Amino acid sequence: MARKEYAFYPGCSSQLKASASNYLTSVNAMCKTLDVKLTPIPDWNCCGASIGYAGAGELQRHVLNARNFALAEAHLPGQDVVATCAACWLNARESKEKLHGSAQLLADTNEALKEAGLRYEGKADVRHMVEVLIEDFGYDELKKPVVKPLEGVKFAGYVGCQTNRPFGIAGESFENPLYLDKLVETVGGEALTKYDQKVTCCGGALAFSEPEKSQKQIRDIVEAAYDQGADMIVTPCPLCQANVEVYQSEINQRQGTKFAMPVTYYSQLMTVAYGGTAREAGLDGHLIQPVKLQELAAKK
Amino acid sequence: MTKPIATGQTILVVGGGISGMTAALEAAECGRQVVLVEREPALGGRTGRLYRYFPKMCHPTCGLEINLRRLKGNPNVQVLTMAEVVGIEGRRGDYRARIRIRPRYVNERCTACGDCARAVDAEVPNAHNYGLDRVRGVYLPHPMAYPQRYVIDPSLVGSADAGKAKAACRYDAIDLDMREETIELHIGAVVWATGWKPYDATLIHPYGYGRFPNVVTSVEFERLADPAGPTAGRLLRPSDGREAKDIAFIQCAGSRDENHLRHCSRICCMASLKQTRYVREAWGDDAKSTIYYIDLRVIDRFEDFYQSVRKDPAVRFVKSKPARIAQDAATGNPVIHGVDTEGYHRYAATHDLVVLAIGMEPEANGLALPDDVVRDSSGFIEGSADGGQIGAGSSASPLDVNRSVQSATAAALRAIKVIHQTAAAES
Amino acid sequence: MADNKYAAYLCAGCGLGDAFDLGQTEKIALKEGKMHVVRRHDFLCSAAGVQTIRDDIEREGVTHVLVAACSRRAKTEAFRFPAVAMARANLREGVLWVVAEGSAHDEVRQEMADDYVRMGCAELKKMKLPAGNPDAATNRRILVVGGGMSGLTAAIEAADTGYDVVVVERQGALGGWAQRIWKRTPFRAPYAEPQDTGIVDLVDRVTAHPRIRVHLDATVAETAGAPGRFKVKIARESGGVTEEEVGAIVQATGFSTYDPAKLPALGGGAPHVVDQAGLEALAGAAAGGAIRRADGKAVASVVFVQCAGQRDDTGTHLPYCSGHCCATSIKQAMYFKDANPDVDTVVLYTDLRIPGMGEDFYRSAQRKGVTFTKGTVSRVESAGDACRVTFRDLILDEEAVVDADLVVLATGQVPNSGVDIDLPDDDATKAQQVSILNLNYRQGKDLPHLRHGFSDSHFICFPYETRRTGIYAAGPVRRPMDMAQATEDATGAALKAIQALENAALARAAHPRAGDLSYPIVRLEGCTQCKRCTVECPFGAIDEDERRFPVFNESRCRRCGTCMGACPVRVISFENYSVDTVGSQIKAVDMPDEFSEKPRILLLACENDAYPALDMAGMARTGYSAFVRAIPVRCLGSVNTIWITDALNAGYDGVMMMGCRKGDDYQCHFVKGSELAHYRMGKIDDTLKQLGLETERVVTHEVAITDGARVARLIDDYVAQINEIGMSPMKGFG
Amino acid sequence: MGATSTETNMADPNATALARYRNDFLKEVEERVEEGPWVKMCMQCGVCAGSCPFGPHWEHSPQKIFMMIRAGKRDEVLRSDSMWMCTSCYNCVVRCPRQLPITQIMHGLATYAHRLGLAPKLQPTRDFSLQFWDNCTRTGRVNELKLTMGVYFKDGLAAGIRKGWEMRRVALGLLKSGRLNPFELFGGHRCKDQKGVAAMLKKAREIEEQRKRAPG
Repeated sequence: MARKEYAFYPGCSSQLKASASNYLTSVNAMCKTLDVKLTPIPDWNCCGASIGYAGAGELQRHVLNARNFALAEAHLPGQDVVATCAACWLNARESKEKLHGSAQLLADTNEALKEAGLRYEGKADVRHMVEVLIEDFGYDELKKPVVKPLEGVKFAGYVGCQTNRPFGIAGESFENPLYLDKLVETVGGEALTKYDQKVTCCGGALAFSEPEKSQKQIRDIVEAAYDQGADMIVTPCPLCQANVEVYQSEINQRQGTKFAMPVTYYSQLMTVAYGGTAREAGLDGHLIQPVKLQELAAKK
Repeated sequence: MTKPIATGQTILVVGGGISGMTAALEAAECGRQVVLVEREPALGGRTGRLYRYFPKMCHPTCGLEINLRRLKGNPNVQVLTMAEVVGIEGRRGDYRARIRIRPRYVNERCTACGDCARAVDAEVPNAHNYGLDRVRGVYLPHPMAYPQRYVIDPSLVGSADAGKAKAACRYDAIDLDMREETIELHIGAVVWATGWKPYDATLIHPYGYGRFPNVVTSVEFERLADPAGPTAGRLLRPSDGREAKDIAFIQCAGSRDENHLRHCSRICCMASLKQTRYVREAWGDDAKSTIYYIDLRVIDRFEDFYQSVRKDPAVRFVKSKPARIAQDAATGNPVIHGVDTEGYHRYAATHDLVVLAIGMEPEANGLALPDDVVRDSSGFIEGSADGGQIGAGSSASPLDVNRSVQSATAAALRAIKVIHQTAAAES
Repeated sequence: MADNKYAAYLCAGCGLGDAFDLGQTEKIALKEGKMHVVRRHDFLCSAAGVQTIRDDIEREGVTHVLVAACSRRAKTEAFRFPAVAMARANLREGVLWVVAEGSAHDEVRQEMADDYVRMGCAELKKMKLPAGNPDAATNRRILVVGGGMSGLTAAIEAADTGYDVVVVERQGALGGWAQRIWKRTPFRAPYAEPQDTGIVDLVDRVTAHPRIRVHLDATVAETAGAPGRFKVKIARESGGVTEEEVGAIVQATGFSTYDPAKLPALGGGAPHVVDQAGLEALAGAAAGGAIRRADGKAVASVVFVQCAGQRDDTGTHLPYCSGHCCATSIKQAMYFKDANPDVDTVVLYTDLRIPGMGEDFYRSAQRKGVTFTKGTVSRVESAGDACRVTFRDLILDEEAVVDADLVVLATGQVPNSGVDIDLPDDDATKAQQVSILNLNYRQGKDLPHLRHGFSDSHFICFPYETRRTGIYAAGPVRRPMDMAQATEDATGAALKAIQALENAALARAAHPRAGDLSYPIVRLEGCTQCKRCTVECPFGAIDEDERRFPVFNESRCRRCGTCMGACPVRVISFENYSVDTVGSQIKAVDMPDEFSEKPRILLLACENDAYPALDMAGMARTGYSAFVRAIPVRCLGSVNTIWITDALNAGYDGVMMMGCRKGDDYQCHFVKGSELAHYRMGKIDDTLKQLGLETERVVTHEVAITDGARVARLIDDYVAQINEIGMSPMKGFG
Repeated sequence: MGATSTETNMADPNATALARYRNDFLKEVEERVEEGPWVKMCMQCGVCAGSCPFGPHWEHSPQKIFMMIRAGKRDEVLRSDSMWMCTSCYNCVVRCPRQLPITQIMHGLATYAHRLGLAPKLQPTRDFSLQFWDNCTRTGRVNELKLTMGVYFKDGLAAGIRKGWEMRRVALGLLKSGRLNPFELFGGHRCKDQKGVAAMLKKAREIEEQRKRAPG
């Protein structure tokens, strides 16, 4: 019997060989240490993401998310749904709140769900993995398993948008959330609290459709990290991670910068601090190698 | 502490700001008995901490002096300071009020000679200046403080400093054994004049108050402009003491905002217009003021004042609720980001100092009021249904000084009416 | 007189005993001051110290007390002896705390203290304990002029508090504007919907109230007298006059609407264009149903034009903002939306001014679908059966037009405030103005206007301080306002009226010298009928009889002493404040000879602001010259030029006067006192020249209560200047 | 008559909408656009305009769009590409003093414009949005490779190859770091119950259509 059990909603990007597969790897390792059992929601589906709107209607988005809830309620009763992807968490929670706000919408949703032989009871709650860490464990608990404090590594905590707004984590400020810095300090790293781009938007899905505009955002995010003397950026969001890491080469190409700023996940920091290997921490999944972290992981 | 004499014919006024003093004095000058209760060690309230009033640019302490003289000459008013109402039972015409009185550690023998203050080293934040500077731990709240009697900060009690202060007093006025006490008064009517407090600016995250030293509130700015304030009246910015000549005023800081205060605080527009005058007077043609606003609410003849400021080339008006403030790392200058909605112009404006025209929150929001006292969605006091308890001044509605005094004067009559009708019913 | 017993009490506390040779000071009080009793106490404000004074009063029959200790502003609870005349010599804030420390200054410090004791004794000798006007008037009824929401509120509040009330209403029925509007703006949570005005109920209560008498179709033909004894002639339209005696007056004569015909560019007077009052009429007719225009067409679209003929800086229309109009238009837009949500309602505004909880009302209107557009309207014209409104959309930054079945102009409030008495009598507009109160006062028929014709108070801290004691303006006649403010204001005015007549009955002064029993006493036999006092009294308290002698109306008087300062033959005085009480202090100072290099500066300081500022300098230990001798005066207006000439004759080297700010934003608590003083001193130069003195020997300053540091600087600079000029040649000739 | 009108219905939803609402665009938005009823609550403070990361690239800020809606500028609004600039960062939402769900309204307006066939034809975000939805609903999960290819090749083969070449570094990097799987092209992740997913979405669409046709 694990210490804590959750209905896990990994989301599309965290699947095997998908853009955030290393996120999933590190999350699994981290949870193993914390004795958390994540049971994937059987046959879960995409949340529709924010960007799906033009094709989707309002109801269709809610139905997508309701399906995941319905499955969780049916197969993993009593367990909170936990998402690691910011967008998954946001969209699921947004749908849940809308459906609870409107009997009409709820009825319509269930009418549609019937087609898939499902029914949404509105029982299960959805939470982000970071919420679980902070609220169900707390910084002190998270500190206990640390065997390899990330001493001397400077982290720019890049929170981004969707874990932060509109819902926020643990009631922190939208403009200057501190939880990421606190997590960094929990695992013995140095949090660069003066990093002033922590909630700047990376362009999100528009990194695809409006690359120039998005890369201007990304440039600010990376530059500010350099200004603070960061060794690497750490983030809770797969899309932020992908955008900020992947496009640095593009920006270098287009604007002659020499960016090579690693972008990691909080879960990777924790896995390493908890004594996990580079592989367990998914450190092999980077275009820009988080060398300092890899070295620590390698240390016996 | 001698317990005041009170009967069912006595009016209890809660709050010793300008509204409370007015309600108390107007009733007393009609020959009624009043007990005036103030939480702070001295009377005066918020207006006592303003430098000047709009639109006359006159000094609040001028009116305070007159009111204090009325008070000193009028035996009908009994004043209790460092006192809070902790409970009121009963009904219109027949209340029992419990009042908790905190120890001042200085008794009525104090001559305000100041020897005790000079004897101590410990310093505490200066409440009169909203903590912008510090004062000796034994202090007179401000030069015009009434009662004109020193106070010992509780943090000193039991310390060597307290002993030094006691030793320095030649009149046996320091009593370190004073204890908190609660008294009960029989009264006939209650006027709630608990006033307002500036909304907690740290909650307005995009503006960075508390993170950026050069973002201050309008009430703090009053202290900066006041010759009796922490900078002796010079407009110097907190981060580096540099002269602040280019100053931004952001309206609706907390007000008209479902995330903060739902109401419009009424006074802020005029306050900022007034404060641009401070800037003008301080720096002449080097002065630069910019007012970021949604609607400029300067009603009735205040319009004259507005028009005169409009004509001042040193003042700019931008119709915009700024989105956020950033801080220039090198200079510490606040940079305001937003969009001028009149025609849509994006700006990133650098200033020396930003003043948040902070909203008025009812002070009563922090207090436990009797159940039968009705309050609106923002917490302003409408009074009790039976009319025995009355809201006055800015505790009843966000009001400027002039309207607060009108309201307090009306409250005085309503209280007297209660007393009169009770007496009539009994006789 | 014979049984007067004078006593001086010297305090040795707060370091006074150490700093001064009080033994010497005692002798001075005895010998020069001619005190019968002189005592010293180490801690005079202590219970024991105060008791010695009480004992002397009760057992020794002391009638006059000089307390030589701290400032008259300090320890007032301890030194309160209502039964005796009292003076205070300010040795602490006025000497010890301002004269530089160190033995080098012992001599001048001692001289200063001794002089203040001399002055205190001299003042005391000339003082009487004010007995109060023996023929105080005691009428306790209240006259309310105007039977609208404000007037009726004042009436009912006063009556419910046990006072009889007389209401005079020009119209044939009570209710005023309130009974001509459909609904009122909400004044209570949730601030979401228009509310019933409640005027019908109020009128019923007033009509039925046993303490209220109502005169309809009536106006005030004449008002004579003073608080506690007003005689009011009430003229009925039908002819015939009733006289009512009242103790105080509330003027709640309200407002008229600005004539839309003066706004042709905005369609004023054109068909399908109404003002807010006109819309209320249409709404009343519709009674909750579809609102129809005059031609019977149901309105499908309506545009509200805010600030119509208001906030006008061209000088053509109203320069002010009437405050209520934004909320009123929101309310009126709701009339349409509530009757039919499909009616197109647009409010064109520049600043939406709905302070306080008005924000909720605004939100409520948006929820109902009222459209708010920030724009400035340039033209309203007929377009077929509709109106076309041309405006600049300030958000979209473009010229725009909108057509509507009906256009509502939010015009402003014009106060019904009677005659502007400050206009010259030959002024054309003044000739057309119809008086409201018809006061038979020497200074004019109505309450003085403050600005734009409103009879508001000039004082921020004291909104009810009109310049006519016992007469209070309430509601929109005092300042543009909505109904909620008007009822609040009227309630306050009712209290002030009650207070005024209660004070009058006890011969007490009204604000700001509340409770003062002294009053101006005139020796008519010496009067030269120069009329200065009657002209200059800031409160119009003094009339003239047929022989042009001044007639003082004590209960109108505020005890500022401006008349005393004005009187060239010095026949006006107060029992405890007179040409003598001050003059004798001036003369009491021990004047060093011209070789002493010790100049003497007389400082006459307004007791309201300048004198506290001097105290503040003391408390902050901001030193100033020991050569100055300060005397507090009730107001610079009370300064009689004889004091100046006496001082100069007595050998003073200079005279300073410190009073409140004058001019448009004056801070003088007695309105014109400071102004008059400056004016009078402007004329004193001739006198100085006659005496062969430099004009610099008399200076006047405007001083604020916050000027603690500045007053010290002014004094020191002046002493330096006097040293430049040299000692007065008048010494020894006084 | 009835027949023809139903034809126009089928043929041109825009014409239908126009016929239905005539010049009351605000009403149209309230009834047809997600969170549309909030539009009227804007008080024109402009905090949203200043809060948007892509603000500098907008023609009309949200607050201005709301004003245009009230002013009945239907074509300008629906043909605008401004709402397509929304990155879903929610800055405007958390700062709006009237708590308007601005992000959702922007999405709603964009969707509505697209459905009426008024959205700018070559709006890249519009294309991506459609492709994404299509991609994630086809199998119930996103197929990142197909999605990417789809975006690259939307303007034809040549353009696709060029774009692919430009992005080769990225692609290679992802490939090497095991975050991109070439075999996704042939299948890839999917929901088991694809039929059910499709059916429920179809149903949802039907219900929504019907609601919007008969609002309230």
